[in-house]
Amino acid sequence: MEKGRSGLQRAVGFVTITILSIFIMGLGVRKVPQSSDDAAKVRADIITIDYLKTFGELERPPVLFLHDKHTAVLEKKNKGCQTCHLSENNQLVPKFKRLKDTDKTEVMDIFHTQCIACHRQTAANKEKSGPVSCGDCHKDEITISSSRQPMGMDKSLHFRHSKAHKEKCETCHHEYNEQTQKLFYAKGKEGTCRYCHGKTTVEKKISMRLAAHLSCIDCHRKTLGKNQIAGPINCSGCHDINAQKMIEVVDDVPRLKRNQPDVVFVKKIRSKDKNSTTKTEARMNAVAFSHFAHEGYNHTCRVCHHADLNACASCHTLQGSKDGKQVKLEQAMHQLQSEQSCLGCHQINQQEKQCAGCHASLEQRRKREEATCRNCNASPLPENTSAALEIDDKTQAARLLASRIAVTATYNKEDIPEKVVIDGLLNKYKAVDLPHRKIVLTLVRNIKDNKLANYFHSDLGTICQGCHHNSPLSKKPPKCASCHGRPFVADHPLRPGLMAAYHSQCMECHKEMGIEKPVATDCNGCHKEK
Amino acid sequence: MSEDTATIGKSYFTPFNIIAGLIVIMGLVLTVIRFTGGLAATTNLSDYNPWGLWIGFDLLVGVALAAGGYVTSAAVYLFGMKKYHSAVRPAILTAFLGYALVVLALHYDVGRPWRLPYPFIVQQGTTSLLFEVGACVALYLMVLFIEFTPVPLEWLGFKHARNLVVKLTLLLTVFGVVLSTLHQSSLGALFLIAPSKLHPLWYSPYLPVYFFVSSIIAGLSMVIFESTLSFRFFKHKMDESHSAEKDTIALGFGKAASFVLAGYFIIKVIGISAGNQWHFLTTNYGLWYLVELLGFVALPCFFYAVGVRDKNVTLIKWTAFWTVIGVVINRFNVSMIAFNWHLPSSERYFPHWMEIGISVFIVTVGLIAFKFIVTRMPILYEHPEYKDAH
Amino acid sequence: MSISRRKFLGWLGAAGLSTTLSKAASAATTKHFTGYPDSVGVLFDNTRCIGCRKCEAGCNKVNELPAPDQSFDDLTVLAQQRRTTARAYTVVNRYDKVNHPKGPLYGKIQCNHCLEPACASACFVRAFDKTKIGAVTYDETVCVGCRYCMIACPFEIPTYEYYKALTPRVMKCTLCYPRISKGLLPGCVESCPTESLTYGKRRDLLRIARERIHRFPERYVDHIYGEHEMGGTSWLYLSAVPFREVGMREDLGVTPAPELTAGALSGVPIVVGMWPVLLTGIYAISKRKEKIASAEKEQAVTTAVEQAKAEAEAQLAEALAKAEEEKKKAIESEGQKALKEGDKPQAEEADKTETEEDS
Amino acid sequence: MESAIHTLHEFMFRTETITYLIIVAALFAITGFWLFLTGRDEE
Repeated sequence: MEKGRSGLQRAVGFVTITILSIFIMGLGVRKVPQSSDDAAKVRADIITIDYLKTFGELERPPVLFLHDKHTAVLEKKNKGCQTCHLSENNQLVPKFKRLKDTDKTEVMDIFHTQCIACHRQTAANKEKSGPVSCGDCHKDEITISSSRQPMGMDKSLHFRHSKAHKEKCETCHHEYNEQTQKLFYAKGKEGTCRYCHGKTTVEKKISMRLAAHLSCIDCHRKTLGKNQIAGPINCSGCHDINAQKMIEVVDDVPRLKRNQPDVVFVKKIRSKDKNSTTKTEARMNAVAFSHFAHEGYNHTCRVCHHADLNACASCHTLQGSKDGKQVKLEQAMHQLQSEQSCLGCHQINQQEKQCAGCHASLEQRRKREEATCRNCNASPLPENTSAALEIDDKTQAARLLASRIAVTATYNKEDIPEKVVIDGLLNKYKAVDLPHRKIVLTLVRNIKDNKLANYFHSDLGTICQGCHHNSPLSKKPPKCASCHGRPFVADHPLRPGLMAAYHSQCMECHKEMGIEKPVATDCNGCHKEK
Repeated sequence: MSEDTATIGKSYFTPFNIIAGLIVIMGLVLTVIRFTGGLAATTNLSDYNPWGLWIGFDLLVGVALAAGGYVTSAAVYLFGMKKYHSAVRPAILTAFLGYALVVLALHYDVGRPWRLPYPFIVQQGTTSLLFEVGACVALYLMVLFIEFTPVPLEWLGFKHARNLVVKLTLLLTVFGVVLSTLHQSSLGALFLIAPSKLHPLWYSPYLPVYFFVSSIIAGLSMVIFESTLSFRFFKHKMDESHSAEKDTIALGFGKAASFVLAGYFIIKVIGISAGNQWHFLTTNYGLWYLVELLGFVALPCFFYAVGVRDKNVTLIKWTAFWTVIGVVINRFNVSMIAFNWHLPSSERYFPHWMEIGISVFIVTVGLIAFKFIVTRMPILYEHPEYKDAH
Repeated sequence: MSISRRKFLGWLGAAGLSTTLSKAASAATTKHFTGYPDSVGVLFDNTRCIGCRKCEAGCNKVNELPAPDQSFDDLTVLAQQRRTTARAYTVVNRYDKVNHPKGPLYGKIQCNHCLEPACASACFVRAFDKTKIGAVTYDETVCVGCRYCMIACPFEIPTYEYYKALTPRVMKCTLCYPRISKGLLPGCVESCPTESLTYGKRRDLLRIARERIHRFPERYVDHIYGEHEMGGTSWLYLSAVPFREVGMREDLGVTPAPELTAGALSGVPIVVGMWPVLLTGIYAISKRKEKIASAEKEQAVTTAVEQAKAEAEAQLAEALAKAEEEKKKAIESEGQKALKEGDKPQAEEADKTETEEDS
Repeated sequence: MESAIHTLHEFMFRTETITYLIIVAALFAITGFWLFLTGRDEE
């Protein structure tokens, strides 16, 4: 029995240890976010400290550092950016307390000793301070999410900067000289920063992020130092969505001066090299393009000029080239998914409320009629005429543009039926009087000021096709019921029945156009009770 | 409960009788509510939780804990371990009562209990594992009944009939083991069809194997546990050989249980590995899984081993009790706790007190029947006329 | 019921017939079953649904279900997430938090009428039947009420009349089996004002769904829910957002329900076939061991008995010799008495040995 | 003439039904066979 007892003791010990270890493990696992207000936080100033990634796998989760929280505290204590940032060439380096990421231990030590030391000292001064233990900085669970918005310069902001700097473009714009390895300013060659400064630092070209933070903030800071008005120097000033909305917008921005054309033919560029073997000429007519007008439609040049400020065709050649990533001129102008292409951008315009009512139900990739192509690829004057008149391309393009009619064409008011009686559900409701004429006139009125829309609806009856689809343009299109009858007809599996055709067309259009009444689910909003 | 309650001739108002009587009265009242108000009146079952305590406890646990019948009879009659002979009859009795009560409990749980024979006589859903379970439980209940009949026959003195049944022992035992293998495993296999509802730590293609192996563990532990209780309460009913073999049985069955537990532990770990479910172990469910695996599999395995090596029967008895709880927990996990884990807590199931009441009532009925039989029939002792007959 | 019973009996008879067996054998388990070729289904397109609950009302009417707690015109119920109940075969839920620029989306829940229904696979009285037309029907005349179908259904569709004491039924959408058999539309489809529900042959519905995705790729996620989920369902779904955002489980996998249990079921005949062999074998071995042991024991007993006998004989001889000696001294009658006494220890000795061996 | 099998469920129902019948037959057969096999052991 003595032996048995010792075994029992051992066993009891084993139980205790096992159960304890299970629960200790469990405590570790069950750790939940402690403060609920942290959980709901979104901030624009989160900097993820994960620099050690460059030296191999992280041993601990990265630290989320709230930059503005720190600058705010420093400001109260009248301390500046130098508290954390070193300077080089009279510029502050965005890195914390160092100029370069040298090696793993050094970078790690800089963070650990400096952060913790400061937190300790602040705590010693009986002030609110940051964490000093590992797990409080290196957290597994992310409780704060980033609301950081990308920042960029639009025409308005650019104008305000150039005005402040008295149109001295060289303050910001520069080129790089490979030989002298120095920056220089080239007049007339200014482009957006991003043409050179990419997402990541490549050799001599620092990343856009670094460039912006070095130059913008440094300049803002120095200007502020001179007690002058300057842009923000904290994170949220630029990257918070609400702060972005506060940025003053100049409505009437004068046109940028960068030698851009007013009108131009979008076409193949004649090779300057006379020995060029490519003889291909575009088969379609060149498109006359109003560069001037489109400048007004967009906030930045980058919207179209995504890589440089040269003509589209300089990269996007007819056959495609390496510079244009093999995107041919035709594709560059017509690709639907692209925001830079003509059609892509026009398609985005169709999502506007006044357009979407009809366009949302139109298949985007549908085959368009040939006539549609001619809207843009219009025939120029016959060559001999233009030659005889000694008209150059520019004038030709300007003439073509001027000849465009941008007015939505509709039938005479009296030819548009005032109301259409819909009486498919007479067994349940009274007939519905569809205010047909009112609808047509509203649609036309809605796009009255939209040049793009007007131009593309200038053929008589085009606007009618928003509802009267799948039938030829006509003053008296077939009735809905002539195609839509019983639902689920095997021959036309995609064709809805009459009830669904009416309902989905009305409701879809109302939804897209933001017409809230009658609510789709309110039957009596349209159908009067019998 | 106390020893003298069993002594005939004393007052009927013993503590056991009073408590049991009250429970039975409550059970009868609840039965009336169940069959007049429907399941909604007595249970917390819902459309999300169609199976509750009556399946989780009465069926799954009931069948698992009645596994002692086939385990013991197989050991004694098939594997020739005659030294455990005195354990056979109590085990068979427990199993028989267990299965009978399982079937009784099912009458409460199913919507139209009088249709319970339908799967066999009206329309056979042969693709259903429940059909297999039903068929096996029904047949095994019959087998157990026949295996048990020598007891009342001896009691009643029907010598011929008794000897005839005893001759069938081998056949019945083989048949019993086959049926038990099938339905014990199939109870686990019932949940194979719901991989989207059972937590991945518990769901495994090995579920039938787990259920079968753990039923052996449950059977072995129940025999030890139950003989402990019998010795405590029906000591005076035991004959010499039963009293004497009691410790031998504990040591032998403890050794077997320990070894089977070890194997069970291994296949459980293999199941986690095969499904690559390791990452779940760090969640709350994982923690609970570890409690089950370490606390109720690894731990009793170790305790049994220590008990057997040290010949510490007390430890073995307590471990048997612990293991039985472990099996109960396992069945609860599969059928209720880890089942529907994906649902929000508002839709999760917790038994209604009346469900618990019915379960308690059924267990009580079992205890009463056990007591009735043990105090009258040759279970814990050998009938003088049939000594040396085996 | 009687038909299926006859069918079963028919099978019983046919079990031995080669036609059946060869057919079954030709459809080996590796065969891929694609469901009834001309079965019908419904395609739900959540970009069209306006959440009007007309389908709920239509369903309620054609199935003669009890009136709902809140009228079908009351759309405030959409604020909470509902599921099918014994009084509603179908419900519509609103999902406000979806990443969809055009506002909330709606989801419709009802029986998906799986090609390989888990409920049918799980039912032990075959109360569920996947009909040729596509509907999964339920036969309340055989249902025992075990509710295993509800456990099995991955879509959590079947519900139960818990409140009925004696005649509770499993309640679920029947795809309006009686109506579609007559060529009518299912109640919900018929009452949908926007054709969010498209009724047709499943084959055609898949084609329609693909065509819609192809024509409006920006409108839909590129997935037809139900094409492969749980082996495919007769109800198909198109969605503007990932399906998990509109309350549909994307983690169900594509394994048809019967396949989940096929392994366990295939174990049954093997156990029945081999267990008796194995167990009887073990029994025979242990029996043989016992026999050998008892033979050895017998031998040991015999030896012991012989030894005892020899001893006894020696004693007897001694006694005899003694008697002989005494004989010389005593008279003849006394000598005979001594001979009798010599027998006694011999018997006693033998008895003793035997009991020792036995214990 | 039964029509072809289109679903796994139908297939399994048919095969399982036959399997169960075979099982029942097998149990009787194996018992009988054992008796036949050991019938002369006593001699």
